Amino acid sequence: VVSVQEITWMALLIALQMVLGKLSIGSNTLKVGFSFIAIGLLGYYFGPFKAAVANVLADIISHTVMATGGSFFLGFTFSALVAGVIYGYMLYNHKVTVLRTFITVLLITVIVNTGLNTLWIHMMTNLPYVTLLVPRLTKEAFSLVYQTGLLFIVLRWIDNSKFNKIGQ
Amino acid sequence: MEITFEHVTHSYDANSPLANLGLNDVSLTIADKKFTAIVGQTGSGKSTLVRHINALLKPTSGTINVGGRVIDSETNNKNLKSLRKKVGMVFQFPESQLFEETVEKDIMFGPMNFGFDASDAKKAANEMIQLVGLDESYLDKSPFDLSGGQMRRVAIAGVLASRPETIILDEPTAGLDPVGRHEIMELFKELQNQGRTIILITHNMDDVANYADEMAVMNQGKLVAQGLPSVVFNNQQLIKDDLLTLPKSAQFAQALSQKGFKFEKLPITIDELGTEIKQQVN
Amino acid sequence: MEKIISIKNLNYTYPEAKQEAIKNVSLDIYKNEWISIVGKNGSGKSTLTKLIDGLIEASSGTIEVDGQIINEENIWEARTKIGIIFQNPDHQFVGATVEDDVAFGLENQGMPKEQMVKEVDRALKLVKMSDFKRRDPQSLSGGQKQRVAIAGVLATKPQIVIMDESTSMLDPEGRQTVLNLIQDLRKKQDLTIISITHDISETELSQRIVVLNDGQIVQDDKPVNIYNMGTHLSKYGLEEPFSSELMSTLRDSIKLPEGYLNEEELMEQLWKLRLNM
Amino acid sequence: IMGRYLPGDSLIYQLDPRGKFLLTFYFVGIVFLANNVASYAFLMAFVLFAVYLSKISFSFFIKGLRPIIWLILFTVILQLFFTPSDHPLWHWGFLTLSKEGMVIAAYIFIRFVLIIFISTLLTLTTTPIEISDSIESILKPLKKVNFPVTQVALMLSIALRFVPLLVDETTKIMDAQRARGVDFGEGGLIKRIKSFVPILIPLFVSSFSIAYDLAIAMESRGYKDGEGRSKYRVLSWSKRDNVTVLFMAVVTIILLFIRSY
Repeated sequence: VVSVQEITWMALLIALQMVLGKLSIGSNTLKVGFSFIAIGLLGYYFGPFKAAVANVLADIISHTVMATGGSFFLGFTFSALVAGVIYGYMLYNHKVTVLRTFITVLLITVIVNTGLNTLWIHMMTNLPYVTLLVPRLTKEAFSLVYQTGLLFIVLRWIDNSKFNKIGQ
Repeated sequence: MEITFEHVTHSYDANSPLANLGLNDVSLTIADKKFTAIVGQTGSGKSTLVRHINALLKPTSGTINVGGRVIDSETNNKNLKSLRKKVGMVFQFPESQLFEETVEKDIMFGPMNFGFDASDAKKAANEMIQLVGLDESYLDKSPFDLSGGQMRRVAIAGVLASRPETIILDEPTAGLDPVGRHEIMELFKELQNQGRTIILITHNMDDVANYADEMAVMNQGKLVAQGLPSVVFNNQQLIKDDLLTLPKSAQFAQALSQKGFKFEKLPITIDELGTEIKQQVN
Repeated sequence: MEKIISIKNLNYTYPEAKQEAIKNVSLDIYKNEWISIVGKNGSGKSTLTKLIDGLIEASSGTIEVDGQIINEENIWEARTKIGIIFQNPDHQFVGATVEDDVAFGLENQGMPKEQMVKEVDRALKLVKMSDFKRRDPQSLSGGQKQRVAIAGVLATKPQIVIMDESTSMLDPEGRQTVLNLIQDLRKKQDLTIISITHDISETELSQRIVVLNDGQIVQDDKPVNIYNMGTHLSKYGLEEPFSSELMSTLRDSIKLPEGYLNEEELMEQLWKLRLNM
Repeated sequence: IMGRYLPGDSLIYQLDPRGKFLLTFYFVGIVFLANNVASYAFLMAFVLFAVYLSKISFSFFIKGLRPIIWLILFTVILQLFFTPSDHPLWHWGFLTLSKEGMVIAAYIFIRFVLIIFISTLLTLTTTPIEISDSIESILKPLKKVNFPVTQVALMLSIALRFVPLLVDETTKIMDAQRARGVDFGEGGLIKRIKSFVPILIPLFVSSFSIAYDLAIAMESRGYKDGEGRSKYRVLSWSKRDNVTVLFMAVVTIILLFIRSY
C-alpha cells in the first residue's frame, strides 16, 4: 500500500525529474543534465521496487509529453527500470557516503548509460558498438565525476536535514 | 544612485507570434535615497519593471541607467556582478531561496559571491541577523528549522549582507502577520534613513501612504502615473478607472465627504485625517 | 442554537517539540455561525484546524463534530462534513484542469460519473467559475484558484467550511472576491464558517471572534468587544481596527462616546458633531 | 515545456488516446521490419497520410526533428563513411564511401524521420492528461497482482499538474540566486555545476513542502487509499478506433508482404 504522502512525494519527484531534464548546461557535445538527481532521490526515499516503477512511468510520460524524439523505443524504458533499481538498491536506507554515491553512479554509468543505452542505439542504427562507444567514453567519464559530486552534495544535505523522511 | 528608464519596452517571447508586452514604453526616474513605491494590479508589469534594474531581464528596446551603468538589449550577461552587488533584491516569499546548512552560511552566500572575504562576510552576517530582529544564536541553526516569519527575516538579511546601495522589495511582507509586517516595514524605513534607495512593490496602499516618498502606478505594462503619494492618491481619474485603490484614511475621508465634510485634498495617513477632522469638527 | 462542533479540553504537542501547540482548548461552534479564529503566526490556529479535521491526532481531549466524537473509525465520515480551504492556492490544486480538481472529492466518494458531471457544474456555478471549466490551474490567478478550491469543497456538500488563512496569499482584489463569495455562500448553502486569519479586517463579517495566543484561547467574544480592546490587540499580534485607531487620534480634542464604533457609526457621530458646531 | 499539444478536432484528435498511444509504440516497432526501398516508401506514405489526416501544418513535424537533429546527422555520417564495402567509391584511411553505405545511411535517416513524425503526431494531438489516463487504462490488468494502478494513475496526473508550477519556481529561484551574485554561465565546468546547488536544494525543499501540503489537502477532501474511487474522466472506445486498429493490421500485412518480396 502506498500512503498519500508517498503518492504526492513520488509525483513531485517525477515532476521534478521532468523539470530538471529541461535544465542543462554545456554544449551539445558535452551536455550536463540534472534529472539524474530526481531519480536518485526516488531511490533514496522509496527503494528499488517503487523507484523502478516510478522511473519507468516518469520515462514514458516525459518522453511522450515532451516529445523528446525517438525514445518511443522500449529499450530506453527498460534502461529507466534498471536505473530505478540501482538507485533504489544502493541509496535506500543506507548512510550516504562518497564511496557509496560513487559506486552507484559508476553502476549507472557502466550498466545503463554505456551498456544498455549503447545497445539500444546499436539496435536502432545498426552502427557497430565500438563506433558508438568510443565518442561516449570521455563524456561518461566526465559525468561520472560530476554526477557523483552533485548527487553526494544533495543527498548528504538531505540526510542531515529534517527532510530525510517523508510525511512530516 | 539614480535610476532612469528611457522608453523601455520588454516583450516576453519576442520571437513568437504570441509576444506579449511586459513593459510598454516606460520612462521613469527613481530618485536617489528616496523610498519609491510601485503599485498596480497583478500582472501590470511591476515585477518585470524592477527586474530590469539589476539586469535579470533586459529591455527589448530602450535603456536603463543605474547610477551611470547603462543596460540595453545588447547588455552582455557577463560582468553583471558589480551591478547586482549594488542593487539588492528581495523577492516575493524570499524564504524559498534559502539553501545552506546554517543561517550564517546562507547570509554569507551573497557577500562571498560578490567577493567579500570570509571574515567580512561573517561580520556582515552577524550584523544583519540582528538588524532583522533575530539574535546571534540563530546563526548556527538550520534555516529550515525556523518558522516562516523567521525564514523570511533570514532571507532578507542575506540580501542586505552584501550592503547594497539600492534595495528592491517585491511584496516583502506578503503572508506575514500584522506585527511582523509592521516590523519589517520599519526596518526598510530605517535602511532608507541610513542612506539607501528603497524601491517597494506592494498592494498595500497604507504602506505606500505611510512610508513612500514617491510612487509609480503601472497598468498593462505602462506607467500611468508617478509622483508624490499625496498627489497621486488625489488623482480622481485613476480611482475611477480602477487603476488605484485608496489608503484606508483616504477611503474614510471620501466617505465623510459624501456626508458633507469638505476635503480640499484627501488625507492619506491617519494623522492627516485626524488633523482634518479636528479642524472641521471643532 | 444547535452545536455543530464541540471541543473539550484539547491538547496537542508536535513530535519533537518542547511546548504544547494547543493547550487545554474548549470551544463550541454553532450551526450557520461565522466564527473567526485569530492570533499571530505560531499561535496554534492552523494546528487547531488540522485537529478538527483529524489530520493530526490530539494528545488528549475530545472533538465532537455534528454530534459524534471523532475517532479513527468515523473520521472519514466527519471529513465529509468539513471542507478546508488552505493558505496556498497552488498547494491544494490536485487536478490538471479546473473541472478535474472540483471532481476530486466526488471521485473519492465513488460517485457515478453522470452525477459527478452535474455536481461539478453546480459547484462551479456557485463560485462563478463555469467559464473556466477546462482551464489549467497555472493560467488562473490566486483568487480564481481559491474559488476553484471552494467549489471543490462545496461539491461534496459539507456543513462546515474552514478557511485556513485562505486569503493571506491573495492580492486585495482576489481577497475581496473570495470573502464576498463566502459570505454569500454561508447564507445560501446554510454553512458554518470557521475563518482562521491574522487580518482583523476579515473578521468584520463574523459573529464571533476567538483569540488564540500560545495555543490557548485568551478571548472569545462578539467582534465589537474584541475591537474594543484597541491597542491591546497588538499583544496577540493583531492590528487595531481602523476606526478604533482613528478614534484614539481624535479623542484628545473631540468628545466621542465610550467603546468601539465601527466606521459607519463613527462617521455618523462625526457628522452629528459637525452639524452641532 | 508541458508537451506540445495543439488544440484541434480532426479525425486523429477524436481517436481514443489509448489506441493512439499503443499504436504509436506498435508502429515504432514495425519500422524496424522495413528492409528495402519499397517498404520504407510504403511506411513513409502511411505516416504522411496520418499527418494529412491530422490537418496539422507540416512545419510542426519538421520542428519535431530539431531536438535530435545532431544525433541523426551523426549517425547518418557514420553510416556513410564507416560502412564496410567490397566496392568502395572512395577510400581514405578508416573512411570508406560506398553505395551500400549511402543506402544504409538513407534508410537510417528515414527510420528516424518515421519514428519522430509518428511520435510527434501523438504528442500534438493528445493532451498530457489523456496520456496519463491511457497509461492507467493499459496498466489495469496489473490490478490482479495487487499493483496499485489507481494510485499510480493519480500520481502521474499530479506529476503533470505540478510540472508548470515547478518550472515557474525554478525560474524564480534562479533569479533570486542571480541577484545574490551567482553566475550560471561563468567559470569552469566544475564551478558551473556547483552553481546549481543553490537551485537544486531550494527546488527540492519547495517540492517537498508542496507534496506535504498536497497530501494534507487530499486527505481533507476524503482521499483515503485509492480504493472505491470513481472516475470523472472516462475514455470511450468507439467504432472509429476499431477501424484504426484494423487499418494498422492491414498496413502490417502489406509491409510483411513488401518486405519479403
